[in-house]
Amino acid sequence: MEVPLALLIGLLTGVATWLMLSRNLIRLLLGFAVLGNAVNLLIFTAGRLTRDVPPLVPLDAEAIEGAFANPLPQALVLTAIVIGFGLLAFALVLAWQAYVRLGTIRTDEMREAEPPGEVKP
Amino acid sequence: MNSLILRAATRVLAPMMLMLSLFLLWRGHNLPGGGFIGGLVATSAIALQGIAFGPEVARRTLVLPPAVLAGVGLVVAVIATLPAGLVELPFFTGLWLKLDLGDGAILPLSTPLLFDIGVFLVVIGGVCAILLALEEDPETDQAGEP
Amino acid sequence: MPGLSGEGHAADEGLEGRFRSGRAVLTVVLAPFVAAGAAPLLVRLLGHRASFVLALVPAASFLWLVARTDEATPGILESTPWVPGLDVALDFSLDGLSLIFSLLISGIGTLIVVYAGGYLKGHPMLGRFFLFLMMFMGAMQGVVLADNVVSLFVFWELTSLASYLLVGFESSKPAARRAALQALLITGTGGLALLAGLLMLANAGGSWRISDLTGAGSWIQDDPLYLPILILVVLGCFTKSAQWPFHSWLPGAMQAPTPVSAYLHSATMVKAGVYLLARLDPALGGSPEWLWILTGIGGLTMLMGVVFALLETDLKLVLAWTTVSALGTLVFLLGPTHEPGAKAAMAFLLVHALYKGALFMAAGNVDHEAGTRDLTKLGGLMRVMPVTFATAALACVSMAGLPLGLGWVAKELIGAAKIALEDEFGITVIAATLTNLMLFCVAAIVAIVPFTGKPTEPAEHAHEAPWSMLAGPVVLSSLGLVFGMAPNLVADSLIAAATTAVMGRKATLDIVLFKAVDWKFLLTLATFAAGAVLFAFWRRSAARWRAALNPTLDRGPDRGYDHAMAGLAALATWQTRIWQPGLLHRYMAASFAVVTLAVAASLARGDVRFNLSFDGGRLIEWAVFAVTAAAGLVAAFATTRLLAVTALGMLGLGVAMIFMLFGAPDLAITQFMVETLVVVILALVLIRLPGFRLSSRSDRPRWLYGSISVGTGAIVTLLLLGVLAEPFDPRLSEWFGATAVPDAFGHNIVNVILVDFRALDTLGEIIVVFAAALSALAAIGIGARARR
Amino acid sequence: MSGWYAAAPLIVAMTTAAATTLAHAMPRTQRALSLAGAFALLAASIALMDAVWRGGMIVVQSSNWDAPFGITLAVDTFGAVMTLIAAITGAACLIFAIPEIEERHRRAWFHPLSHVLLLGVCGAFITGDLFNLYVWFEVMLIASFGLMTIGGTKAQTDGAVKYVALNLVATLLFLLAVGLIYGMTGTLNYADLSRTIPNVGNTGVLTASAMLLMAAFGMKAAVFPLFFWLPAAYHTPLVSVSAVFAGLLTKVGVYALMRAFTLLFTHDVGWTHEILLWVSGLTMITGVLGAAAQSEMRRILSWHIISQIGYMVMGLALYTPLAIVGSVFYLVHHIIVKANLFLIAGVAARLTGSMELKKIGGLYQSAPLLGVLFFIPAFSLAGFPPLSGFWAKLILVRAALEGREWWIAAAALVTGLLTIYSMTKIWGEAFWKPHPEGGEAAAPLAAAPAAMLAPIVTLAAMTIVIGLFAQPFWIVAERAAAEMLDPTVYAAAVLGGLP
Repeated sequence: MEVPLALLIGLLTGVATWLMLSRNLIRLLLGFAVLGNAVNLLIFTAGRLTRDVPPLVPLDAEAIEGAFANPLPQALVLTAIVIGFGLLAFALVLAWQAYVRLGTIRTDEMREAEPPGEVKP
Repeated sequence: MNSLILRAATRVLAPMMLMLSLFLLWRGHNLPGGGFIGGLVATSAIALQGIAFGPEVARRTLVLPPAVLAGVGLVVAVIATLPAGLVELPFFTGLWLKLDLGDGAILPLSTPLLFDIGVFLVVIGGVCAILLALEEDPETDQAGEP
Repeated sequence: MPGLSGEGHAADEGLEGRFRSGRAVLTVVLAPFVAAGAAPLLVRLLGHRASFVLALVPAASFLWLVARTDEATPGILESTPWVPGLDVALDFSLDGLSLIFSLLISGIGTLIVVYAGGYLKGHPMLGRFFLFLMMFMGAMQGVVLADNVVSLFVFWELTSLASYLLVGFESSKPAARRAALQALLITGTGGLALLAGLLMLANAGGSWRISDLTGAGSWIQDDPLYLPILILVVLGCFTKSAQWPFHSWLPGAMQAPTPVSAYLHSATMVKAGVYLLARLDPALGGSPEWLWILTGIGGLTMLMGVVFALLETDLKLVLAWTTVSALGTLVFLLGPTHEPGAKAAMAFLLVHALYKGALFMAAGNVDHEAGTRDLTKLGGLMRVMPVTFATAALACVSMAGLPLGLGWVAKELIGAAKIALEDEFGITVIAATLTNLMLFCVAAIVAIVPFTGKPTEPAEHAHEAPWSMLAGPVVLSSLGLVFGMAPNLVADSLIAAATTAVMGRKATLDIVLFKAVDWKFLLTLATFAAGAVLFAFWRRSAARWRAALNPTLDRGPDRGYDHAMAGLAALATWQTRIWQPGLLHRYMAASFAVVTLAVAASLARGDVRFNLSFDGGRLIEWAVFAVTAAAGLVAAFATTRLLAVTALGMLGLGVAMIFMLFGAPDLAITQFMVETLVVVILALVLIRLPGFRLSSRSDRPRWLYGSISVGTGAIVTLLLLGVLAEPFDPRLSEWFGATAVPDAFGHNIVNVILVDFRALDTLGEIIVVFAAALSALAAIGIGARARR
Repeated sequence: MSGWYAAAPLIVAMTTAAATTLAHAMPRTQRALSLAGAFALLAASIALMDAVWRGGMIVVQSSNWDAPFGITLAVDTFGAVMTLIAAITGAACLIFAIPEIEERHRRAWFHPLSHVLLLGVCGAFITGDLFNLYVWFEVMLIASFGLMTIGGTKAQTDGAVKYVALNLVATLLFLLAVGLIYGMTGTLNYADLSRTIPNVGNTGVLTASAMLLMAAFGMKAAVFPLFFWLPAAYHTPLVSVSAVFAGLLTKVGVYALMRAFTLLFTHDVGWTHEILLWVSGLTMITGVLGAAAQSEMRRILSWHIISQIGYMVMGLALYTPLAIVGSVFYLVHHIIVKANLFLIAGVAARLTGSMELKKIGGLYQSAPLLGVLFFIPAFSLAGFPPLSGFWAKLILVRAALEGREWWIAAAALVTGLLTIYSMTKIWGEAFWKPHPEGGEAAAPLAAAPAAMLAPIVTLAAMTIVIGLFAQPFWIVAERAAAEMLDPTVYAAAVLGGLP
């Protein structure tokens, strides 16, 4: 199922890009969330898919008999999920604060740091 | 949300979820679970409390301010990296102390477990800090400049 | 490090033998820097009298140098390591050429320091002034004594920097600030060209020592890089020595206090370019390019400078323009690379430094005591300022080239040089003669106009300057007279020695003060006469000339500088508007587009195989994929918040299911929990943002953003399929499976990785969670809440 | 046991972050802990530098699992130098912050976040594992998000939105690249990667993944055309925050680029490094022109970060021993100088009331010592001899000329000239020009707290020392470059006898 999954990841990436190009900050952050999911899936897939058993050694054994799912990408993705969550949570709070302070969530109306037309020699 | 049902359910659910989170933490080394998942379950319990009874109640459950709780967790996690130095092993090396409780039952105490407890606390403290800040009344806490 | 050691050193073994390990020349260079550091303190302690203490430093150097005149012809070489890794050493060489410059720097420097003490007496920033001035003095000594391309450049740039600070000394005047910047930018431009040129030269020659580069003959002219090197070096020298069209900064630099004008902008710094041309003459000179560039630009500058001098009313500017002219003359004389030219250049260098230094100081006295230096307002100062008048008149004798002054000697030598050049450039003789004629006129103006006639209003309040301000002009102008009458005092020891260094072979000088009444002598007399006539005309109609000529002739390059500055600002603003419009969506679009294109282009750079194998799959898998894809599409095009949040939740759930289906229960649980929390937080945030729809209507240009999105998605799919075509290396996974239980005592391999094998990642991860919480609190500004 | 030298900076920074959190309710204790932590970090990084210098590369297999299975901490000369310089910058900016930050800033977790930031920076320099690098990048990033917003002005919020949004993209690009590279090689350890990457058959995909990594690091380093986030945000936060950002954050990106494109991806230098060369030239020119268009001190300085990043990338792109030395030297010089310039801008604004050049002036009269302190880093930045920046530029220009890359040498020189233009603009306006509101409007230097001046003086002194006594620094940079250019030594040190 790698090929369909690759296509799905591509689709999600495209969708996320589209969202991130939005002038609406909330849509942008939705895009980040979607892209995060796409990238996590990609790492997971890049470690090769398997329908074999999960990487849990039976409690009475020293090692798993036969093939098992690749545990390393799982650990990486787990870390990435958490980090992505931390970043997203902060970004959402920031979006709220942007609304409180600037009165808008549209990024093309946020012109405080680089005011339009003020670039003069 | 002042739903009676929610409050009643929370009264039962929250303690159970907290117990569950400890269980997940404990078994994580051998079965699905671990400090992070456990922490998230505990966080959900506290978030639920916050929604049902208000953030103040949730803060009381946490005892410490959430950010400080996360700091405590970080201290615990950092401490777990150090004992290896006492026995001249590299940074973060896992050390195991298997306590024989009699009857063949063995209680394995280890720095990885200590570390996982740190993870557990940081997750609870950190995520609760954000959630509770968001649950609080937005009108009263605009401390920043206009 | 390959290529860093100078193999060229071995090429000239005779040179090595001359190196001394002493530190004497180094001391000459560094002592002024030490004095510079002490200057503010000295001024605080002694007031303007600090100048006498500070003047001891150049005076001592001067005396030491005078004592070394005999050794200078073979040359003294010194080397002190500095950054050996880069082949940079404080190499110094004292030969005839350095000696004449170094003597001027220390000798005139002594007088200038004393003069400045009088001129700026009581100035609140006198300490700073001496700091900059002494720093300049050391730097200038470094330029003319350095024997290493990099250390030469170091000192070269330091002189520009000191000049910047000194020109802008009266910093509250906008004109001073503009002039300082102009000088810095023009000489800075040339400096960077020079650096490139010197590095290329050193690279081609295989040595960073100038004496190696110049001692090996004109080998460099066969190098394909000769012309670029020549142009770069010449650019550096021309900007520094104010050659057309880079001259405009020099008149501007007259904003500096007069001691600075006298010292930096006539006697020493502006001659650094001339010095370097002379220094590199043995290596670079002798080619047709060298001849054309130097003679052409030098001649043009020489003529232009003196014409503009005639049109000025400000005494200092008159002198400044004649300095430009003199610099042009020096460059002009170095062009032909023959002995008469070099001799004439060295003689004229000495003459000019003496009379121009004296004249500037005299002009400073006039300005200081009469309160103005406007020629139209000055007159009759002779009686109140007799000594100043005498020095100015004496200096002008040299300037005009009249007999008895040293100028006469220089003029004879220039005449000889011109004749040697005549076959190739008849026109230059005419240019040089014209310059002489006009220079005579300018000399007359400077010596006569302010001092004679009826005393004007400023003259009535004026009185003679204090002795500290008279010492300098008196000494310099008298020296001009002494050397003029007894030229053999300097002929061998200075001029011939310097010529020897420039030409790379022994040169001698036979000066005959008066040869015979031949046509050359008659021509000279005719020039004087024509100059006198010109002066008479000037007295009557200078105002009309100025009115007529200034608008047409004046200062093209100066306006060019303004245009260049405005153009730079316009270009900067234009490009910044393009790159940095302040709109996040454009930044995003550019970033995604650039990355996608770069990655796509790279895919074409090598072998690419894709994994297109397909195993059918289970129904449940297809269903989960379809739901996830659908959720993604809905999230992208949802217009209500509820729908978008739900879609995001579904998407997360779908991803969790995929993890579950392919053997990752821990991931699935985590993903599920996290996604729930994301939805909760999202909902809590959205509640606080009333009245906003998730409209995408304004997200234009749609076709462009759409294609960026499709492109990004396609690239990611292709990359992943490419990765999957590569055989997988399972070393790590197998090791984890085999080690988890026996060595790490855990059965959940993923958890063992997280808390043991790669525990450091997890530590970082929880720190992210921890800091995310603090950062969120910081953003809300409710960090105080933690007290409760 | 020497391995603990490598872990010590991380342990110190983590402990300080945690301790300052716990002491949050006790302002004086928190401040003392924060400063103590900063100096402890400095001490740890000095010890690390010393150990590396004397004993060669330090390798720790964290948790005692052999490479490439666990996470390796590997510190060579380059890593140790960067750690040391990060600790110096961190300490300087934290001292400066003491009088700058107000109680509400402190309450907004300034101290813990600062130490988390330093932790992330040091972690990135110390680690020897690609995914672990990602983690440290995120640690640094999330802390920078928080620090960016402390104070909460409108401009800051706007700047933070752009900063956050674009950095989130960079983060995911990085993660994407890590996933792809792992999928092709099956490993994450630098040393292991440097051995396995040449065996990858799908070279187009490999190069494309490298390009993705280059884009991710390039975005962090703020190279053309991915620098948008930097000028949008760097002029908005607290001065001490912007100074530490200006000094360190982009340089972590440069560090990562240098690691990745000396140790890992050298399979197609004709493509990757040629792109880097173009990028570096355009970065220099666009950055310096951007600065020329500004009239606010920190915005000018921010654009100059970009142009200076161009120089560092240029050395990497030229990829000769001399050029790499130039990059290392440039990094060290630049961090010190740029952090200092931001601090000085902060003091200048404090004395005159604004960062806007049009609104200020008169410092030359009122605070001449500040003039000296500004002049040193400003003209060092512009590459004036004999200050530190001169040597950095000299090495790079020489490397370019020796490599016959004429246009990049020309770009480097022109950029130097335009840097002079900008620095003299600040000098002319803020110092020379009289204050537009009259004589008394600019306060004397004594009005600035000593805690603000001490770090400025120290950093300026370092600039002079590097300039006048460049040889020891050259030796260090040369050794760092030599190690970087020989990946087999790195690989052998980490992997030992493994094939």
